[in-house]
Parts: sequence; structure tokens; C-alpha cells
Amino acid sequence: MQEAMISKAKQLLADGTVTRVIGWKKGEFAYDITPAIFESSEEIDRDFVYDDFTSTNVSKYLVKESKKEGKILAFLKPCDTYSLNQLTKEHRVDRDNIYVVGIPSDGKLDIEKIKAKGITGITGVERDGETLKISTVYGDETMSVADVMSNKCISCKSKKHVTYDELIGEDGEVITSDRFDMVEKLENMTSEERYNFWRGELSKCIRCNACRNVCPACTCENCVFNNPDSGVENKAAADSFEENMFHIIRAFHVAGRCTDCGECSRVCPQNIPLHLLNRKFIKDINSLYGEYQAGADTTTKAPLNDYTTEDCEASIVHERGVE
Amino acid sequence: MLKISVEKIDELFKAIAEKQTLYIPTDREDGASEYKKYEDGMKLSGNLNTLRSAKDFFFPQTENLADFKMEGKKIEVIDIREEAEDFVVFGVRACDARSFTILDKVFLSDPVDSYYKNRRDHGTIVTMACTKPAETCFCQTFGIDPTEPEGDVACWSDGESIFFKANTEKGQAFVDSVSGLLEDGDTTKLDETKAKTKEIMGKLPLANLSTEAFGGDKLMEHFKSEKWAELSESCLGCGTCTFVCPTCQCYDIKDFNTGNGIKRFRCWDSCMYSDFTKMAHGNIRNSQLERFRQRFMHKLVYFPSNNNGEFGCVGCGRCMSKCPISMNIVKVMKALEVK
Amino acid sequence: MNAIDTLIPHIGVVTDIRQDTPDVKTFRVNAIQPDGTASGKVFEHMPGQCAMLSIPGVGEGMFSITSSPTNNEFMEFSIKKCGCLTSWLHAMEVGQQITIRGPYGNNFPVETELKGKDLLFIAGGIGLAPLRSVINYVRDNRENYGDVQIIYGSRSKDDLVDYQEIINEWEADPNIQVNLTIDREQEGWDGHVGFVPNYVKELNPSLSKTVLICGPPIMIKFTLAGLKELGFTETQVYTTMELRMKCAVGKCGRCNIGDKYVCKDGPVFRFDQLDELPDEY
Amino acid sequence: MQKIGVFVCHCGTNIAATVDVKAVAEALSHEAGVVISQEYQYMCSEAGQNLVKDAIKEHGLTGVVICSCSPRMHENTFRKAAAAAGLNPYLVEIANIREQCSWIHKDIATATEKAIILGKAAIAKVHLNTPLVAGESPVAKRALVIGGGIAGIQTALDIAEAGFEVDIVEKEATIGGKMAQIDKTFPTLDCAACILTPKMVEASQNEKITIHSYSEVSAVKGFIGNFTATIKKKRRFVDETKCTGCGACTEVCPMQKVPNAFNLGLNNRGAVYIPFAQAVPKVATIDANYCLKLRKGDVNEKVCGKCAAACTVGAINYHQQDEYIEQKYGAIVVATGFNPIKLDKYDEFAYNQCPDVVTSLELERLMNAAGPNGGTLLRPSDKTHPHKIVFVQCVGSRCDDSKGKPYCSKICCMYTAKHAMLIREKYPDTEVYVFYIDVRTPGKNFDEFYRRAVEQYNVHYIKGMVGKVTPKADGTIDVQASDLLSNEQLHIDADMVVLATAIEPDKTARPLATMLTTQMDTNDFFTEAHAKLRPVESATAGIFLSGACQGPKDIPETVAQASAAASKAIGLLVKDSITCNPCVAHSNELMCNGCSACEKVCPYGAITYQDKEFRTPYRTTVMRRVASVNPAVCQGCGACTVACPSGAMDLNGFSNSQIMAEVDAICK
Amino acid sequence: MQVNDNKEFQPLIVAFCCNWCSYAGADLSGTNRLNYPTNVKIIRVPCSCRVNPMFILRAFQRGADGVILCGCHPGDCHYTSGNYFTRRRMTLLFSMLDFLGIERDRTRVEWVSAAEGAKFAATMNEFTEAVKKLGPNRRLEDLRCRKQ
Repeated sequence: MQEAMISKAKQLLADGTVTRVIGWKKGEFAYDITPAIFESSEEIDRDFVYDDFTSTNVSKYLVKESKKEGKILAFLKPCDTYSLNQLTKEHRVDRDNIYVVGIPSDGKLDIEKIKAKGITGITGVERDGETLKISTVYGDETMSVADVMSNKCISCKSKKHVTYDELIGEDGEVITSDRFDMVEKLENMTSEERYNFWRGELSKCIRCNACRNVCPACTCENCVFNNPDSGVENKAAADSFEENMFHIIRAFHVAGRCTDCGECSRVCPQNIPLHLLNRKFIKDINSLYGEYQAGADTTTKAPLNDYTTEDCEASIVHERGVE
Repeated sequence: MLKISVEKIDELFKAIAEKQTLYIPTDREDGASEYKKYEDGMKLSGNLNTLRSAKDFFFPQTENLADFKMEGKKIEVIDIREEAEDFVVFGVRACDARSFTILDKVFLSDPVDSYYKNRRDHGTIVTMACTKPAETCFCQTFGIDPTEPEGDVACWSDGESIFFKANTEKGQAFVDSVSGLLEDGDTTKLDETKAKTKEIMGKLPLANLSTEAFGGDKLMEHFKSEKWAELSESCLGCGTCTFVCPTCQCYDIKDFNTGNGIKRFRCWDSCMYSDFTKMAHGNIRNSQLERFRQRFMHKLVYFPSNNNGEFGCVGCGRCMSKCPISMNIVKVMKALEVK
Repeated sequence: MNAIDTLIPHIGVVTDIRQDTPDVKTFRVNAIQPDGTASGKVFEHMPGQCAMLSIPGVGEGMFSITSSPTNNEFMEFSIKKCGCLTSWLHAMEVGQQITIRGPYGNNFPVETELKGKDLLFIAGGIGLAPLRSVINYVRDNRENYGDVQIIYGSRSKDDLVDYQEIINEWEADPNIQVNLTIDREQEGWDGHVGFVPNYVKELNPSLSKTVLICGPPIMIKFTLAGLKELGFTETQVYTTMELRMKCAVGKCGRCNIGDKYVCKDGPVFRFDQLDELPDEY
Repeated sequence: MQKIGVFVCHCGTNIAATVDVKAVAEALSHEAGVVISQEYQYMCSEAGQNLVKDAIKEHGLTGVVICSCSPRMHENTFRKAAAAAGLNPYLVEIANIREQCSWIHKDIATATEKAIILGKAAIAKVHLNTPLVAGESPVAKRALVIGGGIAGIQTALDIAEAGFEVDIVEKEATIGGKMAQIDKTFPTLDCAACILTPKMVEASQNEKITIHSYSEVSAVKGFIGNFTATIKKKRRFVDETKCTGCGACTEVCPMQKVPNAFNLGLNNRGAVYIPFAQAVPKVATIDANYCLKLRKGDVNEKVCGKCAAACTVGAINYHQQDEYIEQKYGAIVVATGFNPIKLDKYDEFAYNQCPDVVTSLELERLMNAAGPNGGTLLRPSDKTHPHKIVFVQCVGSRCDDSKGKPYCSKICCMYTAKHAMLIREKYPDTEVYVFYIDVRTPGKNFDEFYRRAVEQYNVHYIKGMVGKVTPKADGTIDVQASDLLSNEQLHIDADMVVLATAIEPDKTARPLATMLTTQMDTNDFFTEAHAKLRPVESATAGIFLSGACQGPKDIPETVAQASAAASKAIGLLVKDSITCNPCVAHSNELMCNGCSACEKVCPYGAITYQDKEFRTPYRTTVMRRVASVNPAVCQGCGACTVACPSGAMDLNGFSNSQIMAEVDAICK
Repeated sequence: MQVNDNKEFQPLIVAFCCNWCSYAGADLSGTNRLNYPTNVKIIRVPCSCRVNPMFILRAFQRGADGVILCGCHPGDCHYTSGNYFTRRRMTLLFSMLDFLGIERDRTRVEWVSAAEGAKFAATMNEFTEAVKKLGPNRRLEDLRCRKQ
């Protein structure tokens, strides 16, 4: 796949279709891949990479990049295309200035999961089908790919590209996943248990803003949490309330807009399952207002900007689930 | 050397915790480890290092500076500072141990930060030598020997026993206070462990990372480097690197109106944040490039310039594993050292 | 705990407010004595040094102390309205208490390098505020310095800060030469009209002078260029930088430029020192 | 520093009996910024108001808090008083300590405590109040009426009568609409043409009215008082100013097989045509889809051209192009009317198979003297006289499936009674059956009319459903139905079947609603601003609703609504300018993402976007899409402020910081 | 939190009322002298859709024990559609608060028309009682704002 992408990128650069390419760049180790913008074939030959660790969703970079002079080629995985569509819908990107090449993804790996197995001193990772061979300064290890698949890929919702100018490989289908299982599990807990669960998780938050800054739905010119006039500005949680507030407001602001790309949880240095907050909203929206997938198209009204006269009352919250 | 057998470590912890608050690195559910206040039954983490650094003990993420009461045109300042209680931080690695030296240079230089000093005076740091460094480790680049950690008390494990050596007066007092549990031990096996670790250190991918190209005298050369644009292009401007960093110490001072008074507190801030230098008259670092450059220039050039060549990084590798887009100081150093 | 920490402020009380220009007010601040009366200074300082003023809950900001250290009765701050805190300060009434901490930063080297020198002060707009402290310090120790010339300009006559003091005291002082200018012709103004940089060139000051300059960045830039044309060197020119800081003690990291902290190593710099710093100010 | 005056009202004993007003005034006097705190017997009295006015002047107050009755009672009173004393009226806040405190609580201590808190909240808010000035926006003295049916004509006539210019835009070649196609009207049975055509002529002759027939509205911009509409005059290949309507061209046209739309395709006409004899404007139109010359593509080719040759005034112009007119309007009236629904989905009624199954509107044409049969009722198939006619009610109305409409079309019961009666009167030998679900005849003289049909004219009304209509080989039609009252299955051998087809809004209504940013219901009827109190206004200011575009209506109702809409429009047009509510939303461009969330929730279409250039700190510029709120259109609901994730959108008078300050004060 | 003489817990209830229906309804319950507890403090907003989730969180932060939102009945909104947006927003917000383990009875939306003075009073009585049962808000409070 990497080779096909490289030759496609070089071709589109050469024929003038695009002036820049956004993709991923090799790092120091086998896994520390950085999103990067390439402007020449030489750079691409030297650094371009697409492998098991290129999980970053590069859509958000297109907010800035698409406003620059010259078209940019973006390699987007199926899930990334949902983000791009959502950004297009919200006029945050100039879609005409982006050339999207859809690329398939059979799931990315989570280095944290590998390390959590006690593996350290990693000098190389090699994939052989469903087995992963990891060389370390302490000797070699093997493990199953499925064991270290990143969470966002385990609960993959779609292998289908919802927007592209060109595809490499076959397009996939929207798939049904068990992504709401954990939400449901929490819903079935008692209020007290849920409270304790979330206190445990959210109290880990260090307010590094990685979740916000990586989120393709969080592209505000000026985030309310940075705006002294908003009344909720804060930089660090000085109280547990502020930990809660940041995540509630953030989830609410992306409700109906979050495509469930999973980046927030992926980047959280404290491993807080932030995506569960977004998924809770998605699940509620689906069950209360009809199935809705943000980013599936660029025209449908977002559920929170829409209504029907027959919508359920807020009291439904009091009537269902576990107290 | 004084030692205690690994099996008896819980007894040691209990004994310490009886006298003062003890913090040890312990594993949480998700496998990561963090410092927690010791309670009976708590297990010492086997991980190389904690997710958050040990700087929190002396420079917490938020802390109250003063309270104010306002009435009419009058203001009353309330000094809320209290003498800290004695505490012990056990299991600090060599890299984090060095970070205190760096933080001391900032907070204990004139004018002394009393909040930091208060905790520093009352905290005893017990370090623990590394035996299984990770690929992200590059403390040796900054002259740190993970097998010979600093700290008030240094500890080593040879798998069977934990050895103790006091480095400071405070450390000696600590060792004396638990000496009843310690016995003299043979260090043959420990020396082997150390040697083995040193060997691994030599094999680590970043073993040859050098600081030669950096330091206070390289200020303009690096500042003007064209590499910053490429290095910073995918930076998200989040504060992850800053907040997991054991040496980052930038902070903000804010007021919070509780409805019954004003609390002035300080909290960690990050030079990577877009509003870090934003003031009423404007912002001096408007682009992520400038902000990104500031962070690394500070660690690699500005700080050494003001501190006799000492760098503002201890090579703990936290930023390497936690950056959402895997950009880090090592990549910056490697890019900049190429002429 | 009784260790003194500079982050914990003192209380000052505003005892006089003077509207200098439409957007600049000068506040007189006194310390509160144990008996509750307001008199004297909260702390001593040197010319060019600053203080952090704050209204808790509103914000804290660094301001030059515009009164001279030789004034033993009070401190003064000339403050331009430009943000949330300054708006609040402008809305204050006499008797309002504020918090104050300092002094911070370095000062103009009035007791060392400047001693015995001919001095030329060049200021634009609110830029006079930090220089006023030096000017009055020099006037009160007149015997220690050579010629003193002040070139001061503003948009209009109404925007000249401390105008009353300038005409009543400085212009009346036979030992000081004062040159005022405003940007555009204005009724009731028979003085010089024109921008400060041009006026400086017109006046062609003697190269023997040491220059202290403060004003808007664009004015400083052109004036410096003009001075160089006249033959001045950068080592002869001092300026004081804008005050963008939080802790004021060189720790919070905000005013860090290169290896300098403006709050601690500055705000007063000689131009040759600034050359060694990244262009981030 | 704020200088706030607090005035606590006793309201006689209404407040003072349960709230210790002196204590309230005393407590509030210590709040930050309060320079005067007084109490008085009756604040709203002249003496009370003077107290406020004097304090404003004496203390130079920057804000006023009145602790009194509900703001719904006296907010305006105190605002006026403040304005009279030179204080911006929007710097006054009311703490409701009567309706929401003294009247509902009994315990003096707790009521007083609450009153103090409410006062503190008002003080906290007033600290953040900003002076607001109601903007003014000029009104263009011209109205646009979209649709030239009876609704549009009546509205236009009324507006013109009041002295304002009106333009009627009609998409067909003539005005008149559906009423022109109708034969007789219920319940008086007078001839529709006789009452309509004079109105059409009146409209065409009124100096204030301009009729744009064969035209459509292609764009509308602007807002109340200041709309700009683009009207597309479709090319009719006839110069309207020259054509005399003599009809010579229509006679010579060799292409005579064009289905006559006016007669619903029941007969044919020429490619060049005048819809009907009394058409207004009486001008010929060439149907380019059928004209032999125009279909060729190249009009310069020597094909046909007979009409041009026959025209003595040289009005035929094969080169004519669409014309676009841009015009400013102060008010817009929508009168797009209705159409019978298509019956494609109703195979059971054999409408598509059998020509003798007709819709009621078709029956109107069949019975009309100007219709295809010159007024003699003949079967379309064989032009014979029908002896048995079955009427089927509610075809597509009151449906709970997706085939039809959920609503009652309202007019069918009455026009069917009319049809039945007319047929029975003219052709006593014809038997008439009406199958109905129930007969709805509310209206003046309506039920009497229906009863006459049953009792006097012996129309057979059968409560029941028609299951299937089957054309038979002998030319008759088998109507299979159930009689719900006798509970038996019926078969009727009918000669004709008439379907009372549901009516629906015209297809042009939806795109028009988008253009006008007005709301529609799920059936595409325009939604009125308030179902009861503002039935002829749309929620978008300056846009009014006339006739069946708002819901099914008969002629008198339509005319009544048309006049009502006209009077609303006139009420607007007589003003030179409109005063805007200053408590409107506004967007901070520096924070706006241009994401359109606010626009999506705005019920008034008050928000538009533009690409705007912004300076960056690096002396370059960047284009950004940003929202702007039209204060003349915004009504100040605040929906946008919550939809906006960045907080760029805020509401004057109820800003985020004001409400939060109130929350803080209450929770302190 | 207010403490009265018999030391029974007195919750603080913040009620956001839309200007056109519910605020008028509240006025009407006053006019009709229908009692409800002083615990309830009303904030007037133009429409229920003006209420930002931030306001609700703010109230809890500052010490409110319950927050209730009142607006026109669906279909009766003065601005035609505001309360429909409110309904969706609040349903989702309350569901999220519930998900985080915040007691669900601390929040409520109620439609009260200008004529329903009795309903307003009854609702406030009921809601206050419900919150009273829950006790002080501890899960979503800011300790810094807690009253001594």
C-alpha cells in the first residue's frame, strides 16, 4: 500500500494536480509516526510512510492547509473521510482545494498496548500476517496483532470512504460494531457506580488539551476554554468540578458533530476513555432522534440544530435506565 | 551497604508511612503507574517510570497563592500558606531526580519561591536505580547515570534486596529512621545488575544522542534555523509534552471568584499554548512555530545559557511516548544538529 | 509560615487620580499605615523599575513606576486604558484599594553608566511614563549629570502625558531643554508639529549624549535609525520594553525572550544587548 | 466604576406586608457599585418615577435596579423614566419581588432574604448591562405578491387601494389561478368567472399594480422593509406591449395538438395560445415545446412562421429572451395557492386507465360553458351524456398512509355537494351517488346547502368507502363500494366517476420558502408566525401569507385572509422606517467559525455569512467565513447563542456574562 | 444552601423561565397567591433556548442543588421553534449528567404556559421536594464555592 501511495503522490505532484501532500512521516522508532506535509518527490521517497502505526487522523490539518495556495493531496482512511465531510459541512475546509485519495485501513496498532505487555527497549516491529514480531534490546517477542489493535480500530464503524476523489484499493462497507457496549455497560450501573467510575477517570485529567486539540470537531477559532469572556475559561482544573465541566462542555459542543474517530482517547496521555462521552451522545441521538452518523454526508442538519415536533421530552432521562 | 530484602519492602513502607506521608509509584488499572499516597497493601510498581513526573510533589498543577476579601473599596489579603508536613517520595528515577536540580535553579533562585521551597524543605526523595531502561530513555545524553541516581537517598535493587545509600543529611536522617529494618548486605549481585544495565544503556537506540550542538552559545544559530517550520508543522499546540515533563515549570496566575472572595492560584501553563504570551497589548508568539521553538530553545539553549551549560531536559522520554503526533525533543535535536 | 514571598502582594490605596489624556490616567498610590491612614510609599524603587498592580478577581498587570524614587511621599503610575484590568483601574475612584507588589526589574543605570553623562530623553505618547521617573530623578540630582534634553511628542496636545508638569516644571527649569511636538497641526498649539523621529533629526543632538528612549515600537524603530544616521551608536541608547508578564520574578516563563526574562533582566536594555536577543519583542 | 441606584417598592402593602423593604434597601446598599438605595410606597407612581429620575441626575447613575412587581408590568414604565432622565433605558433592571416573592411567600424573614437575593442578581446583571439603541431600518414602499390567483389579486388590490405600488408575479400566462377554472361557487352558485374576471381587470387597470405574468421569483435577498427580489420574466415570444390579444395568431397556428392546460388537458389548443377568453393580460404566448419553429432550434431557419405573418402589430418575436427584473420591496405576500394532487398512486380508482374517471376540477371544466364541451356535461370518452355519476370523497385527503395527505382538504365536501346539485338540476335524469367518510360543512349556509342537495335534489349520499373502480367493456364503470351504515357491499354501474382529489400546496412553494427563509410544515404549507394570533404573518418579519399556501381554504376564507395579509402589509408599508428590537443577537467575528450552526437554528433567517478578510499578526490577511446578524430581522430568542460552540454569538440584554452573573449572585 | 432554624436541608433551586410563557406563568401563580418555597429563584430569559448548558453547570458549581428550565409548551414557542431546540439540548445534557452519575432528579425541564400559574407552583413544590430528598449537591459542586 505504501508503495502505491508514494507513486500516486509523486504522480499527482508531477502532473500539477496538487502542490503538497499530507501524509505520515517516519520517526525514530518503528512506531512514532508524525503527520507531515510533503512538497517534493524527494521528501516523499525519504520519509513517507503508511503502516500499522499511521493512526493519526490528518483531516483536521486540512482546516489550515486547504486555505493555503495550491491544492493539497490528503490520504484519508475511511474514518478520516467522515471527519473531512463534517468539516466540509461546517465550512471549515475548502474541499475544492483538497484532493482526497481514499486508502484502506485494516486497523492500526496501539504501541501503548504493546508496551503494556511489559515490552520495552523496542528497536523494531515487524508484522507477519496476524503475528507481530517485536525486537527489543532485551530480546525478541511475538504477539498476535489482534491483541494490540488500537481501541478505535477494534470498534471500527465503517470501512467505507464517504468522500474521495480517488481510491486506492477497493472501498469497504459500513460495518456494525459493538461500539456502544461499554456505554451500555455504564448505563446499567447505578448512578453511584457511574459517578465513581467517571470520578476515577476524569480525576486523572491533566488538562493538556490534547483531546481538544486533536479533535477534528474542535476547530473553533477561539475555544471557550481559552476565552476569558466566556465565563468558563480555565487552564487547569483547580477543582473536580472543573474536570467535569471541561469534558461535559466539550462533549456537548461536539455532540451531533463527533464522527467517533476515536482520536481523543487515543491521544489522552492519561488513557481516559473520553470517547465514551461522545459515544453516549451518539447513542442517545441514534435512539431518540433516529440513526445519525456525523460526517456521512455534507448536507443533513446536525441533530442538535434540528428537531421534530414529536421529539421525546427531557423527562425520558428520568424514566429509563438505572437510577 | 544497608539493605532490605525485597519481601520486606511492605514492612518498610508501613514503617515510613507511620511517621510521615509516603508516596510510592503504583500501578493503576490501565497498566500505567502513578505516585499515590501509600496505604496498606499498596504494591510498588514494576514499571520503569510513572506517567506523570515527580515534579507534582513540589510544584503541583494548581496551588492556591493567596485569598482576598473585597468589601467596598477595601481589600484584605489573606496569607493561606501553611508549613508543609514532612513527606517521602519513594522510587524516583534518576532522570526525575535530576529534574529537581533544574527546578531548584528556577524556584530557589532569588527571589525564592516560598511555596516550592516549603515542599522541598519537607520532602525527602528516595530514588531507585533503573534496571530496565526503555528505548525512549536518553538520560545519559544529559550526563545522568540511571544506575547511580541522585536524591536524598539512593536505592538499588538486585532483584532480591533493595540497597540504600544516603546522599544528604535529610537522606541520612531518613535512613536512620528506618535503620531498624535494614541490615548490611553484599553488593556483588548488585554490581552485576548495574553492569548489565550499563550494557543495555549502550545498546539503546538513543545511546549516541549528543548535546554537542546545543548550549547557550548557539542561540541565534538555532533560533534562526529553517528546520523549525517542518518540525512544528504538525504540532497540535497541546500541553501534553509540557505537563508530563519533569522540568517544565511555566505557570499562570489566575484569580477565581468564589462568590465569597477571590482565590489567587497558580497553575501549570504551557509555552505551547496559543494564549501563553497573549496579553492585553497583543501576543509576541503568534504562530505554533514560534511557540514550538520556544519550548525546545528554552531547554536546549536558553536554560543552559543561564545555568552554566546545564540543559533543561533530563531525557526521561515521557514526551516521546505521550506526544499525540510523536514529535519530540529527540527529533528536534537530531534535526538541528545537522548543519 | 512567615517566609516573605513576593507573590503575596501589599495593599496600596489610591489617593489621587489625574486624567492626563483622554485615555491615560495617573494614579497616586500610598501605603496604608498601621493606624489605617494612607501615606508614604509601599516600597522603594529605582527609576525604570516596575510594580505589579492588581484588583483581585479582575487581573494583575505590570506597570512602570512613573514617580521618581526621590519622591518620598507617594508613588505614581500613568496607565493607558487598553484592556480589562486597565479599564477597571480607570473606573476607580479615590480611596480604592489595590494590591501592589514589587519593585521588579532592572532600572536605568542612573547611578552608574549614566552618571556624569549628557542625557537625551526621547519619548512618544505613554512612553513618557517610565522616563518621567528618570527625568525627575535626574532633576533632583542635577549635579550628577551633564546636559539634559527632552524630546517628547504625541498625537495631539491632548495626548501629551503630564502636560502640566512639563510646562510648569520642566520647561520652567533653566537646566533642562524641552522640545515638544505633536503629529498634526492643532488649534491652540504654536509649538513644533511633526513626528518624533523627524524632529530628533531636525534638532540634531550632540553625539556626546546618552539617549533614553521609550514609545511605540514604530517610533522607536525610526528614531533609532535616525540616531544612527546622526552618528549615534547602539551602546549609547537605552530603552525599556513592553511589560508582558505574570509572575514578575523570572519564573512563570511568559516574558522569556532568548535567555533573558524581561521582568527580571529587563525591562531596561541597551540596544546592543537587544541585538543579541531573538526578535520576539 | 458603576454607579447603581436601587429602588425598592412597597407596592402599598402588596410587597411590604411580606417583605421587609427597608431591610432589602439596606442590604442592597452594600453591594458593589450601589451608590443609592431607597424604598418608596409606589415606585410606579409619578412621585416614585421622579425619585428614580432625580437620583439618575443627582448621582449620575449608570444603572438602575427597581425591586418591584414583574418586569412584565412596569419594565417599560421605568425604562421610559430612565430615558427621560437621560439614562439609556436598557440600563434598567427589575427584580421581581412581588409576583415572584411577596405574593407567594408568607414568612417575612425568608421572603425578605429571597428579595435581597433577587435584588443582588439584578444588580449583578445591571453591572454588565450596556446601553442599547434600537436601530431603525427604512421601508421600501412597494409590495411583492407572489401568485396571481384570487388571493394574490385581492391582496394586491387592497394594498394598491392604500396607495402603495404592488407587483404581482404569476407563473402562468394569465392571472386568475384556480378560481378562473371553476364553474360555479358554493353555496350561492354564482358563476366564478362573473365575480373573478372583473377583479382581474381591476387589477390590470390599477395604476399601482404591475402584473408580471408568465414570470417567477428567482431570488430574494434582504429583510423586512428592505427585500430585493429578482423576477424572471420567462420568454413568451410575444411582445406584451404590442400584442392586442386579437387571437389571429392562435387561429393560424398549424400545431393544434397541444393539450390545453387551462382545461386540464381535456381538449387541445394551439402552440400559440391565449389561456382563456378573459385572460389578463390578454396576450398570446408561444409554447416553445410545441411550436414548430421554436422546436427546430434555429429560429432563423425558414420553418412555419405563420403566427408572425398573421400578426398585424408585429408582436411575435422568436428571438425573445428571458428577462430579469430586480426590484426593492418593503413587504412580500406569498399567495402561491394549491393544486390537486397527482393520482398516480391511486390505481384502485382507475384514473389513469379510464377517461371517464375525472377529478373534481376536471368536472368543473367539463361543466363550464367555456370548457371543452361548451357547458354540456358529456363523458370525455365518447361524448355521451352520463346517467349515473359516482362521486368519491377524500381521495388522498385524511390519509394515514404515504399515498395521500394526512389533512382534510376542507373544500371537497362543499364542492361535491355543489356538483351533485348542479348535475341534478340540469340533468334530472342523472343519478348521483356520493361516497363519503363524513360530510364536513361548517360555514355560513354550508350545511343548509348540503341538506338541499340531499333533500331537495335527491343526491344519494352513502357513508362508505369506494374499494375499486373498474372500467368495463361496455363503457360503463363498475364502482365497488361498501355502505358502512347498512354494512353491505355495493356495485354501481356508473357512467362517470368524479374524484374529490386532495389539494396540496403548489410545488413552487418549497423552493420559495427556502428563498424567503420562511418556515413550512411537513405538508409544505407555509407556517404562520402564530397559529392563533398571527395567522397571516410568517415567522420571518415582513413576509405575509395569503390564501391556500398556508392551508386549505375556500374562496371566502381565501379572500378574507388575502385582505388580512394586505392590511398587515399596509401596516408595514405606511411606516417610513421600522424600529428594531435592540435585544438581538450579535456575532463576534473574531471568534466566529462560520460553521452555519447558528443559521440552522434561526427561525427568522436573520443570519447570513460572508467571506471576510482578516489581518493576521504577520501583516498578511486571511479570508474567513463569518456570520452576521441582521438586527432588523432578529427577534432575540437566543437559539443561536447556544448552537454556537465558540461562543461568538451572544445576545444583547441577555448576554452570557449577564446570565452567569445572575446565576452567581443567586447561588452566592 | 440555606439553613433555617430547624436545620432541615434547604436546597437552592435555580429556575430559568422563558419570558413569554413560564415567567408569565410564575407571575400568575403570584397573582393567584399560590405558594411555592423561597428556595426557588427565577432567572428570566427570552426563550428556553437561550439557556446554555454552561449556565446550568455554573449554577451547580456555585452551589445550586437543582436546576429547572421552564418554557412554552411545544408548539407554542413565541419564537416558533426555540423550545424544540431546548428539548433536544436538555434531553442530551441531562442524559450526559446522568451518565456521569449526577443525580437525575437535580435537573428538569417543564413546559408551563402563561395560564398555568397553578402548574408552575405545583411544579416548583414538587421539584423542591425532590431535590430536598436528594440532599445537597455534592457531585457537581465546586468545593471552592462551598459556603462555610
